[in-house]
Amino acid sequence: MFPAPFEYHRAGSVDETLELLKQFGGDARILAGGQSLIPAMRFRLARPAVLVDINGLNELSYLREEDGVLAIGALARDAALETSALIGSKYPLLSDTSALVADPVVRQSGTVVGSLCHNDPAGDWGVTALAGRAQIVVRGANGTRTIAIDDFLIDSFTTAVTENELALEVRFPTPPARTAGSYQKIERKVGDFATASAAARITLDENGAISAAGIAIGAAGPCATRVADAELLLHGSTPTKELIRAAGDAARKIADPAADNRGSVEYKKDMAGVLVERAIVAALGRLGVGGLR
Amino acid sequence: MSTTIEPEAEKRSMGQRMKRKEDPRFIQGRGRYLDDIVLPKMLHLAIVHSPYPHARIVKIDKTAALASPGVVAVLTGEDLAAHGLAWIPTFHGYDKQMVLAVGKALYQYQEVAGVIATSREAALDGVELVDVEYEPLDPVVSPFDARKDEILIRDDREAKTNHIYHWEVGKRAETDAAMAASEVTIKQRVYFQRCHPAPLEPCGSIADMNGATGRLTLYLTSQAPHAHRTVVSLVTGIPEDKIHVISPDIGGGFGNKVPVYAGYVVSAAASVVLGVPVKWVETRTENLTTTGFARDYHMDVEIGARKDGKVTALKVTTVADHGAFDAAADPTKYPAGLFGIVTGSYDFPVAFTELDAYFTNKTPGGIAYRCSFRVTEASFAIERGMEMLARKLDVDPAELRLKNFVSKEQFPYPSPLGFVYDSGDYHQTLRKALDTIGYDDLRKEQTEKRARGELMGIGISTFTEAVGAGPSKHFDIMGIKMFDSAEIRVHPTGSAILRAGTKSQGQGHETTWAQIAAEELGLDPQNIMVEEGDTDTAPYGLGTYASRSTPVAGAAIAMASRKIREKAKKIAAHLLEASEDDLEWVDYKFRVKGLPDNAVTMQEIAFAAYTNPAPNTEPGLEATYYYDPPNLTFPNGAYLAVVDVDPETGAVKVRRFVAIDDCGTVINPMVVEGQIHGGLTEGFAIAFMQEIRYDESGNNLNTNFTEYLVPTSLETPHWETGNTITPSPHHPIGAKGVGESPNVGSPAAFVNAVMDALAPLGVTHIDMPLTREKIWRACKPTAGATA
Amino acid sequence: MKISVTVNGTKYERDVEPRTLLVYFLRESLGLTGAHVGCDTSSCGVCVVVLDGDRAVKACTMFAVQADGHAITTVEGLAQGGKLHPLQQAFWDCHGLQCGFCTPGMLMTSYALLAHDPHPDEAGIREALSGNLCRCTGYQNIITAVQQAAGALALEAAAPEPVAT
Amino acid sequence: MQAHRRGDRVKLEYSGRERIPASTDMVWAFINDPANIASCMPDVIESKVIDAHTFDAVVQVAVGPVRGKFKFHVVLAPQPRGKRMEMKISGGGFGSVVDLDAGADISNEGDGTAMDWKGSATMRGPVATIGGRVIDAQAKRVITTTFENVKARLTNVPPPVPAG
Repeated sequence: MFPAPFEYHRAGSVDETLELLKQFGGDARILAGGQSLIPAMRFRLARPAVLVDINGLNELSYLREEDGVLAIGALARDAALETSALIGSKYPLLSDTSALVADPVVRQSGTVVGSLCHNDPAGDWGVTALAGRAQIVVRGANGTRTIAIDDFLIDSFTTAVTENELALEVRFPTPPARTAGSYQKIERKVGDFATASAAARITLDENGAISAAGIAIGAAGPCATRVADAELLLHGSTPTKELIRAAGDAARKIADPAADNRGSVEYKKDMAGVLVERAIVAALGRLGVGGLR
Repeated sequence: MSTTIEPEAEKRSMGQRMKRKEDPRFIQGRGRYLDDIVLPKMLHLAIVHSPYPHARIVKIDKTAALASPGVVAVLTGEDLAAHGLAWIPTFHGYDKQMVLAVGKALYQYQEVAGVIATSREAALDGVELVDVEYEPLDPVVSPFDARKDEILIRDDREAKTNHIYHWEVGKRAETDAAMAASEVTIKQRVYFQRCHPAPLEPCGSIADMNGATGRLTLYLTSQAPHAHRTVVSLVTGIPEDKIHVISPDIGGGFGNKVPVYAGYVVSAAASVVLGVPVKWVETRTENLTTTGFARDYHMDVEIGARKDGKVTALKVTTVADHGAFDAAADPTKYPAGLFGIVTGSYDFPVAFTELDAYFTNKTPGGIAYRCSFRVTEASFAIERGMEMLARKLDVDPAELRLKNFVSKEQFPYPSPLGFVYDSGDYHQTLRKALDTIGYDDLRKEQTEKRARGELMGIGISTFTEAVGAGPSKHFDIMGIKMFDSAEIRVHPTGSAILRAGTKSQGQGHETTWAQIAAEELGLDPQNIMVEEGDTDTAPYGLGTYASRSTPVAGAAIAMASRKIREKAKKIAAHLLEASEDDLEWVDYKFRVKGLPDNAVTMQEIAFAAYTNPAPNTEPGLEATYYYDPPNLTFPNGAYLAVVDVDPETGAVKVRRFVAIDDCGTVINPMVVEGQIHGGLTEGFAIAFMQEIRYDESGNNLNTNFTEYLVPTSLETPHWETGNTITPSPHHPIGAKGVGESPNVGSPAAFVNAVMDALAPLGVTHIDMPLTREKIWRACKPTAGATA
Repeated sequence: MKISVTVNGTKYERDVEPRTLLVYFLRESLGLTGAHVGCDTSSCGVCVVVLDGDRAVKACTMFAVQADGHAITTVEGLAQGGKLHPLQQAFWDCHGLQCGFCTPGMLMTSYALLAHDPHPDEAGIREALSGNLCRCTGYQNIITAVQQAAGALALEAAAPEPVAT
Repeated sequence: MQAHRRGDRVKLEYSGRERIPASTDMVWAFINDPANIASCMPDVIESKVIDAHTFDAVVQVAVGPVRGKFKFHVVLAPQPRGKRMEMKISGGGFGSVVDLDAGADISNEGDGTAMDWKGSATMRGPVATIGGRVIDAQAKRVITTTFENVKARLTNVPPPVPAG
C-alpha cells in the first residue's frame, strides 16, 4: 500500500513550522513520529496535501524537569521515556505507559505529544495525561497558550490544537512526596491498541489517607476519560479493598466503550473497572501499602 | 534402516546438528525472494476488489483509471473471457473459480479488475479510479444458512444448490449400534475456526512473456512449481515446454502458496497482452482476504465407552464451509482430505465419519495450513473428545489415553477408517512426556490450588498424523500421481548437485537433502549443492506441503543415491581389480571383503567415472529416482501444556509446554527442533488468537496484522522438546516428516489445559480462539445461568 | 526531491518522490533488498533498519525524504571485512532463522538493542523483539542467538585493549 | 443530545431524540424536501437534488488525520402513514464504502414534535479495520449533526457550529 502524492516540507524551526501551517492551513499535517499517520496514509485514509516534517527540530526532543514540572518536548519519543533514569525513578506512571505503547520498534519513533494530538480513543497517553493532570503547551501565530488536558481532548481524533498551531510540549506536574502512579493495559498482543486501559496517580498524606487522586480510563469513550467519581471517592479516604472496588465500579459505570474485535461493551466496561482497581493497587504498592488484593 | 554397520561418527551426516547451508545468504540480506527480482521494462499490477460479499456487477468504467498517470492497461473479467481465462479449475478440478469476477462478486475482496502501471504507486492510483457499479445482494455467511438453499450462491453451476458434496467413511450402522450400547457417551460440537497461514512474505508473481521465443517465464511464490506449470499449460493451452516456472526463495508458505491465485493469472495474461514483464505482489490485506484460508469445520464429536474407560465407538459429523468456490486443497480422491485419521492414537473397534460441504459468500480455500489435508481438524476433534470423555468418566486423562492407545505390538495397525499405521510406541511417548513435565507433582499442585480457588490446568494431546501423500494407487491431484523425485549428479572431484521436485520455504532442504545424500554416498554434505524450484532443471515433483517432502522426496534422494552407489560399485570393482561380489560398503568406502586397506572412496570413484570409466559401463555418475511411496507415514507425539487462568480478566498464562515427538529417523535434530518450535507457536496462535471472522453482513473482520493476530516473542511460551524414535518400516531411511506435527497436535493441548483449569466451574468446552473475553465470561459467577 | 543519505557508510544522492517509503527507496533505488515488506500497518518488522547507529525504525513507516542527511545501517552493512557480525554468526549457529524473511529485521532490531543494552537477559530480548514477527522459529532460537551474540560482542570489546598492569 | 453506540466494528449504531418546537406537520414537510436535508448535513461542499427523493452531496471530511472529500448518494423513503422517514446514504471515499442508514419517527409531544432517530453505519473495505475508530467518529458526526441541524432550522436559531 502506498500513500497518495503529497508535498513535503521540512521545518527548520518552530517559527518556520508555524509559517508553513499558516500557508497551507487545513491541507497540512505535522509529521512527527508518523507511526499513526503514515499507516493511515498508506491505506489512503489520510491524504494530506502537505506534510510539515518537524523531525529536524532537535530542540524539541527534551525531557526536562524544572519548576515543579516535567516537560516532554514534541519530539521526545516513547523510547526516550522508557529508558530515562529520571522517568524510571520519579515518574512510574509515565514509565509504565511508555513501555506499553504500540511495540518497542514503533516506540523508537513514536512521540508522546504526537500521540496526544492524534487522540485515538484507544490511545495510551491521553489516559496517563488525565491521571497525571498534564497540560499541553501550544504555539500559534498569536503566541503560546497552555491547555489543561481535560480541555485539550475534545472528541475522537479531535483536540484543542487549531490548524495553525503546533503542540510544543506536554507538562506533567512533578509528583509531590508520597505519590506514585501506575498504568494498566489489556491488549490482545504486543502492538495492539488497548482493549481497556487505566491510569492512577495517588498521593498519600502523612497519615496514610489519600490526599490526591488522578484516575482515568482509555478505550472507553470518544477519548480518554477522567473517572471523576472515583477521584472524589478516593480523596480523603484511607485505602481499603472496598474503597478500591468502589473506585473500580465508578469506572465501570462511566465507561462507554464501543464493541469491536477486542471485546464487547460488557467486557470492556468490566475491564475498565478491573484495571482502575489494579492501577490503584499497584500505585499504592509502590508507596509501600500492600494487602489490598 | 539401510545399513547395520555403525559408521565412524565424524564422517556421519545423518542425525547431525549440521548448521544450515542456506543461512549465509539470508543472514546477509542476500536471499532472493520474489519481490527482490526486477526485470527490464517491468510493469506493476494492482487489483481492484469488491467491497461487497455478494453483488451483481452492473458496470465497470475504466476511463478515469486509464487516464491516470502511469496506467498502461486495465483488465476485467470480460477481457480475460476473450482469452478463455475468465475461469480456471480449482485445486482438485471438481469446481472452477473466477479469476476476475464476471457477472457477480461472490465474496468480499474478490478480485474484480487489474490495473497495470509503470510503478506500484501508479497502479494503486489507478485502482482508486476504476469505477465499479455494484448491485448488492443478500449474502450467505454461515454454512448452516447455506444448507437451506434460500439464496443460491453459484448460479453458474448446473446443480442449483449450495451443497457441494457429501463424503463418508466407516461403518454407519455398526457405529450407531455400538454407540447406543455404550455405557458412557459424550457428544459435543467443536468448531475449528477459519484461520489463515499468513506467511510473512505475501504471495506474488512476475510473468515474463518473451514475444521472440514464445516462452513464458513465471516467477511464482510457489510451493509446487511443477504442478503450477502443468496447470498453467492446461488452462492457457501454452505447450508445457514453453512455460518456465521459477520459485525463488520463499518467505514461508504453510500451505498458503499451494493454490493458483488470480494475481498470478492476471499478471500472466497482462504480460502476454503487453509483451513486457508484469509483477504482482500482494498487500497483507489481500493475503488475508483473498488467498487460501484453512479449517472452518463444524464437527459433532461423539464417543462411546465402557464404564472402565475402554472406548467402544467414534462418530464425527462435520459441516464444512468452503467459501464461494470449492477450492479446497485436497488430493482428488479425498475431498475431505485425510480426515479419516480422526480415530487418532486410539484403538476404536468401530468408527464412522461423514461430512457435508457448502458454498458461502466467503473467500474460497480450505488449504492444508501446516497440516496434511484436514489432519489438524481431525486431531483436534478426537483429542478434545478424549478429554471430555475423561471428565465424564472422572478418570485422569493420561490414564484414559494409556488405556486406549494402539499398542506397539499392533503395528502395522489397520485403523477402522481405512489407514494402516506404520509404527509407533504411543505408551512410551506419553510416559516420557509425563516424566519430563513432572505430571504427578503438577496434579498435586493443581489440587492444592483448586482448594484455594485458583485456576490451574494441565492439558494433554496425544495425536497421530497421516502424512507423506502419497501412494499413487490412492493419491493424485488432477490425475497427477503424488510421487516425488530426486536427481543427483556427482561431479568428477566428488562434489555433487542434487535437485528435487520439492520446494523449501524455510524447512532447510538445502541442508537436510544434502545430509541424506551425503550419508548414502559417503560425500561431504557441504559439497552437495541442493537446487529446487526451477522447472527447467528439477525433475518433476508435486512440491512441498502436507509434510510430504521427507517421506516422499527424502526417500527419492536416498533411492537415487543408492542407484549411484550401485554404479559406483562397478567402478570400484574396476579400480580395485576385484569382482563386485567381493566388495562391501563399509565406513563410506567400497573395500574388498577381508582386505580393509584395499578400499576406494566415493570421491575416487567419482573421478574415475569421468577419467577412467569401467569397461562396458556408461561414463559419468548420476541418477534420477521417482519415488512412489508404498504407504503414508504416521508421525505422532505427546504434548502437555500447563496453564494458569486469571478469572478477573480471562488472561491465560501458558506456564510450561512439553512436546515429545516421534517422527521416525531424525535427519538433523536442530532442524527438527526448529520445526517443532515454529509449529507449536502457530498452534498456540490458533488456540488463543488467530481467526478470520465475518460479521453477519459478510464483512471480513480480520483483514490485516492489526486484527489478524500473530503472536510476538512476548506472548509466545518457552518450548521444551524431546523425542522418541520408531523408524517408519517402509521408508528407505525410516523418516516420517515432522513440520506439521506441532501445529496438528498442540491446539488441543492448549484448549484441554484451559478447560481443565475451568473444570471446577463446570465449563466443558469453549471454541477457539480462547480469547480473554470468552474465558472471562466462563468465569463469571453467573456464567452457568447465561451460557 | 533530492536527498542525500549515507547507507552502510556509502553516501548516496538520489531524487525521490516524497511519498516513497524508505524501505522501497533502499530496495529499489539502492538495490538493497535485505529489508522486506510484510504488512501495511507497521506490525511485522521485516523492514527494520537502523537510523543513525542506534535507532531501529520500521522502514515502511518512514518516508525516504525523512532520511535525508541521516545514516542508515541495513543488514547488508553488518558484516565487516568479510567477517560476519556476531549477531549474524549467532543466528546461523543457533538456527535462529528458517525462511529468512524476518531475519534482516530481527538482526537490525537486535543490533539497536545491543547498542543500548549490551547484556540483555531473556525477558529483555523477548520484550525488545516484540515488534518483529516471525512465523517459523517460535522465537526461541532467535533469543538464544541474541544472547550468544551479546556474549561474543562483550568478548570482542574486551579483547583489543588488554588491561595495563 | 447523546448519541449511543453499539454493534460490531464494521456496523456502528447511533440513536438520539430531538424535541422540536414546531408542529408535526411542519417537521414532516421539512424533512420531506431533499434540499432541506442536504442543507442540514454538515460540511457539505456541494449538493445536487436529483428528484423528489434523492440528492447527491460531497462532504468535506476532517477527522484527525483524515482530510478528504466523501461523496454521498442519499435516497429518502418517507412512510407517511406512521410519519417515519427513512434515509439510505451510500458513500464512497478512501477506496472503501460506507453505508449509512437512518430512520426518524415523528410524533406529537406537548405543543411540539419529537423526532426519535436511529442510524447505523456499515463500513466495507480495508478502511473498516485500519480506520474503524476514525470512520466511527465521522459517521456519528454526520448523522447526529444532520438531526441537530433539522431541529435548529425549525427552531429558527442558527445551527450549532460542529466540533473540530
